[in-house]
Amino acid sequence: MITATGLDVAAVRADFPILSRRVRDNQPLVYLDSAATAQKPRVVLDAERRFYEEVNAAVHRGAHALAEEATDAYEEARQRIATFVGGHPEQCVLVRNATEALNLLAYAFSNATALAGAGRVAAREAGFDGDPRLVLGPGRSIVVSELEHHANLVPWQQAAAKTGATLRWLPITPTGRLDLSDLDRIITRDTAVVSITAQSNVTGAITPLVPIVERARAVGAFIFLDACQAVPNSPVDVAGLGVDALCWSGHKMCGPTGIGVLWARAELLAAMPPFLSGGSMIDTVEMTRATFALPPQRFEAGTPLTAQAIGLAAAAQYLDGIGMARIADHERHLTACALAGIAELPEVRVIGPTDLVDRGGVVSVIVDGVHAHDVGQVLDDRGVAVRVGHHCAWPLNRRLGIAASTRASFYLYNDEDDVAAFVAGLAAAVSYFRGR
Amino acid sequence: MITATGLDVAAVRADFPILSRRVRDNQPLVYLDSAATAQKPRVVLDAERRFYEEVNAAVHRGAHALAEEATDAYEEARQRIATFVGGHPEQCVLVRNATEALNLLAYAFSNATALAGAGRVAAREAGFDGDPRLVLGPGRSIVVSELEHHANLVPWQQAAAKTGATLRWLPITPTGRLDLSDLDRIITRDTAVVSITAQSNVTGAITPLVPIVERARAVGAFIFLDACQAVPNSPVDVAGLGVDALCWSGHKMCGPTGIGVLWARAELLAAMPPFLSGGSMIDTVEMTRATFALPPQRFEAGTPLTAQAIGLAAAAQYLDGIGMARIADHERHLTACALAGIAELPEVRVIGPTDLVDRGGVVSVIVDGVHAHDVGQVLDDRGVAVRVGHHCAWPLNRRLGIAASTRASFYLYNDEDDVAAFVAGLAAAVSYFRGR
Amino acid sequence: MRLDSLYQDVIMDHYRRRSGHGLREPFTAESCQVNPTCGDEIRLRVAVDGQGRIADVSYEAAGCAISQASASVLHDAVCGLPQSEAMIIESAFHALMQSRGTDAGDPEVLGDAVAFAGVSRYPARVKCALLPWMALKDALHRSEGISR
Amino acid sequence: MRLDSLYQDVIMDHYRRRSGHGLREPFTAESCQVNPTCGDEIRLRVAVDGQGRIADVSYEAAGCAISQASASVLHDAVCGLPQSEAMIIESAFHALMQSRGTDAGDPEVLGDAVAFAGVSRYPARVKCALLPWMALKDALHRSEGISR
Ligand SMILES: Cc1ncc(COP(=O)(O)O)c(C=O)c1O
Ligand SMILES: Cc1ncc(COP(=O)(O)O)c(C=O)c1O
Ligand code: FES
Ligand code: FES
Repeated sequence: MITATGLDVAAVRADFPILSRRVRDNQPLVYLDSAATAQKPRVVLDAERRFYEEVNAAVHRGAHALAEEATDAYEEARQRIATFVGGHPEQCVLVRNATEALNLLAYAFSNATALAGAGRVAAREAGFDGDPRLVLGPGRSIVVSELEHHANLVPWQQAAAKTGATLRWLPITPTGRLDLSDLDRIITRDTAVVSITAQSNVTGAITPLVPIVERARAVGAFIFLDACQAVPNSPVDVAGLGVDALCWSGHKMCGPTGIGVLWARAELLAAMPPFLSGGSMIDTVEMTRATFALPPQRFEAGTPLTAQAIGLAAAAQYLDGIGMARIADHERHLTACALAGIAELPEVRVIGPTDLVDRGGVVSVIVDGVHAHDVGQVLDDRGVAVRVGHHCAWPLNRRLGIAASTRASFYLYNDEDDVAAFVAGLAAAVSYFRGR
Repeated sequence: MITATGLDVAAVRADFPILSRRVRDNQPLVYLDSAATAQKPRVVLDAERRFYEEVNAAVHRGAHALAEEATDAYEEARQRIATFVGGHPEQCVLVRNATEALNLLAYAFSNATALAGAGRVAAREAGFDGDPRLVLGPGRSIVVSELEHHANLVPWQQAAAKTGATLRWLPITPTGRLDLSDLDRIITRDTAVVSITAQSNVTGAITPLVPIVERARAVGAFIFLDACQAVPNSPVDVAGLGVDALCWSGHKMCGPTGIGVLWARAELLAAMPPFLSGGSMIDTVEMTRATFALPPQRFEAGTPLTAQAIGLAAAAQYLDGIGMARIADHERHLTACALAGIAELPEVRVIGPTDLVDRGGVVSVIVDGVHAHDVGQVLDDRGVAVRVGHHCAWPLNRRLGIAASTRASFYLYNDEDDVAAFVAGLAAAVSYFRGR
Repeated sequence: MRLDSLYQDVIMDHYRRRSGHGLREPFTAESCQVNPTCGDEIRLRVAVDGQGRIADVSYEAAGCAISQASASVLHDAVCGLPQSEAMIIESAFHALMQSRGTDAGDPEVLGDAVAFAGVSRYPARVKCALLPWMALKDALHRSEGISR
Repeated sequence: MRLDSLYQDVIMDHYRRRSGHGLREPFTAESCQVNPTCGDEIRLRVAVDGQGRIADVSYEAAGCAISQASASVLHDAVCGLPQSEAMIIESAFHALMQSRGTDAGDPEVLGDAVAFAGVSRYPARVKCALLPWMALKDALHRSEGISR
């Protein structure tokens, strides 16, 4: 079946071995939890395996034939991954997941602050050149939003606690959109950094970036983007965004677990002090001091995520082969189907935007009088895998006055039947719990 | 061929697809760089692949069938990995590599110090209960040794720079052994932590742990062990060591890249403030504060290294199946062969211990008048993969007055022919460069 | 069928008509417990009398059918019992929940609570059933601290 | 044979008898460069005369045959040349080293330095050959800063 959006979903599905699995006494699996983690096509698994079976060796440390090949494979993977978002490879740091990338950014501030306190010489010897924009303290602020994933909130709480900076946030409207009416009072001259999600993992709402980036620029603050829900699902071109850094996780874009990407402007990478330190990120080491390699190596301490990088590059290749614009269209189509189906169910309420304006392919719902985990249980019993809970965005839930919700998220391998199974499962949950 | 040590090396070799590779115009590969990274047996690759093809889902966050299976698989893997070193699973934090584990430990001190400075309430809200043993400052010291891998040196330099603590070190003797004669003057009442390698990755010298652990205990300092070169190569039982924490990398024990282990006593894990923060490591989150999950989850922020954990558990299973004592014996036998062969070459000098007393299966040499990279090139040309350079232990090199050395390291899949190829390659390097 | 073995009639009945729901005075100690995966919270109070008997258990809780029913069953099971007997039930219930579907539970000890046996087959829901019992254990622990 | 195409006679000759080795005065500027993979260091001085010509290049270096020979070839190649011409050779050498064995190098521009063509096939050794040239480039850059 080729959908209206030109995606041959049946062919795509055949690339993903897990999609033919059966669960719970032989129900066919309907996987609608890709916003948590995506499934892996065979080409990704093959690429990793081929690396281990033919090339595996220490990268950037060895001089023998395998080490050369492994280093080339790793750096070519970085190049391929950078291309996926229109970035330069030297601007792409390969990390464990988006959470680590956001911590790396937050630690740049707390480490810079601690090192600045140690004095100019000590700071320089520890790899921090003294850029005052990274030094926090009382009177400076960090800005996030109320709908952030914990990964883009807790690290900033920690940075604020360590440095004495104030944490402020953009609030949300009752429909789960960012409320920008107080933008200028929240992002001010005292703001060192604004870190914000590109798209909510709960409501699917896409962040109106332009005014936020403009305001951050106007006050001289860094602006970072948590693109976990954007890069896997739509074409992203870092050059056009105007942000200083952007990160995402490989496992949400059909890549292996254990790899994520931090893209950052060269100037920012050069200014940040080391994060994790050790082998491969140094130039020279004496007992009491070290000098450091240029980015991105400076931020990749220890033996790298070699096979994972190769797997992620294969995933980028695979997705680009299908076309990110086409994938976005496809998700949009499935989202429209889901919203239409849900509109027929009076007991089911969508959290966040109920139309297709500025929203991605995740749909979270509340079922009147039925707890999300009970809804999820009914769906699971029918083979439909969705996410239930607070989706790691507890403050958003609290603000919207909801405890937990049921989230379906769509990806390239989902089709209209999957959406129908989701909607039918919601109806079944209603009748199971309200009928009894 | 079954060696004197009872290992059927031919059978073992058949488990490792890469070992049948040919390099440099069809030379059979002789892989003697396992101390940098080990090769992977098929069972490890199969385990990872099976996970992705049948189980993959978000761990600890989902409630559907796959998520349950993935969570079980992940936690069973943790259990299997813990068993490998005789630890409890709740004491095993799964990290990216040993370098991250050492940074996690070093950051426990610098973060605790920063949070202590923020005051009692703020510190508690940020997850630090105020344990004074973790709070550094001028007048307190961190102790390492002069033969550490950069991974166990630079993070402590950074911690010292951030906190004002003093970095001290145990020196080495001209034969590359730790010099403990000044132990009591180096580890003193002001010492907060002693972090030391279990075995040098350059000389193979095994650290005499007992006096160091006793001294650290006597002065109330934490004692940490970098077991990167120990856990993959010999039976290790954390219970008997008397240390507070120990870490190693999975990729050096036939596991995947991108996974390492921090084992630590429960009491230490409970005292340390968060390191990386975000999803899965919290209990509750509000905009300005969070409460944190119990260890080990507290130190595993974000989507975990799921497939890598499963691969590492398979590696532990594989190695235990063969027997770690047998592997240690086998390496010892190969080391004896290598030392005997080298003794015949007057131009070749071994760095560090030249006998088998307290040393593991790595042999580093200097060839008179031939630079290590030129030696390595000759070996590589013959298909023999060794490591050349400073081996990420620059201060050791400087202290021994050597620039770079050539290191062969042995593992379960190496045999006497591999050792012979190494020795013959050294002889060839001598005649190639000295004969011309 | 699979669903019905999880949401047994006993569970659904308790879920609909929660025994002992609401927070009451007097009480000896109180405990708040939160389930981090869903964000649900229970606040539970115990009133222990002079003889060490549980005179009342009162609670307020947000949560799924399993957790709501579990609180209700708990109330009915332990009110009027000596603390020590309540703790025996708590232990048995904990063991049942950890059994991964391998244990049917002893109705002699557990009474209505055996209806939760099916929950143990769904690891993600075990915490739901345990939450009120964790709160009970914690509250009794605190009450001991107070009475000592 | 593979080895001989890397360690060509020209390279081995320069390695044995390094031209211009040692640090000399006077000099206009100096640069230290280190190769992080092996730990080898070169300290290189340039003496630039009033006409912008490189009057002398002197150096002290630890390192492998490739890096030693490269320093020696560099010395012979650029001494007496105007800085601008030296930088043309430097560019050509850099391009050759990055060529991954696809380029034989132009002997008109590179002279003896074409002997390093084989090095470009071994990415781990490229840095060895480049190290002295990086030091030259840096030293000339510094000397410009000084003369301005
Ligand atoms: C003794 C020692 N410590 C630490 C490390 C660092 O390990 P990794 O690079 O896997 O983090 C290594 C290996 O490179 C090592 O040999
Ligand atoms: C918006 C958003 N940010 C951050 C994360 C954290 O990603 P990870 O767990 O891969 O680090 C996620 C996914 O869980 C997410 O959806
Ligand atoms: S889902 Fe929250 S207690 Fe059951
Ligand atoms: S190996 Fe050090 S310069 Fe060549």
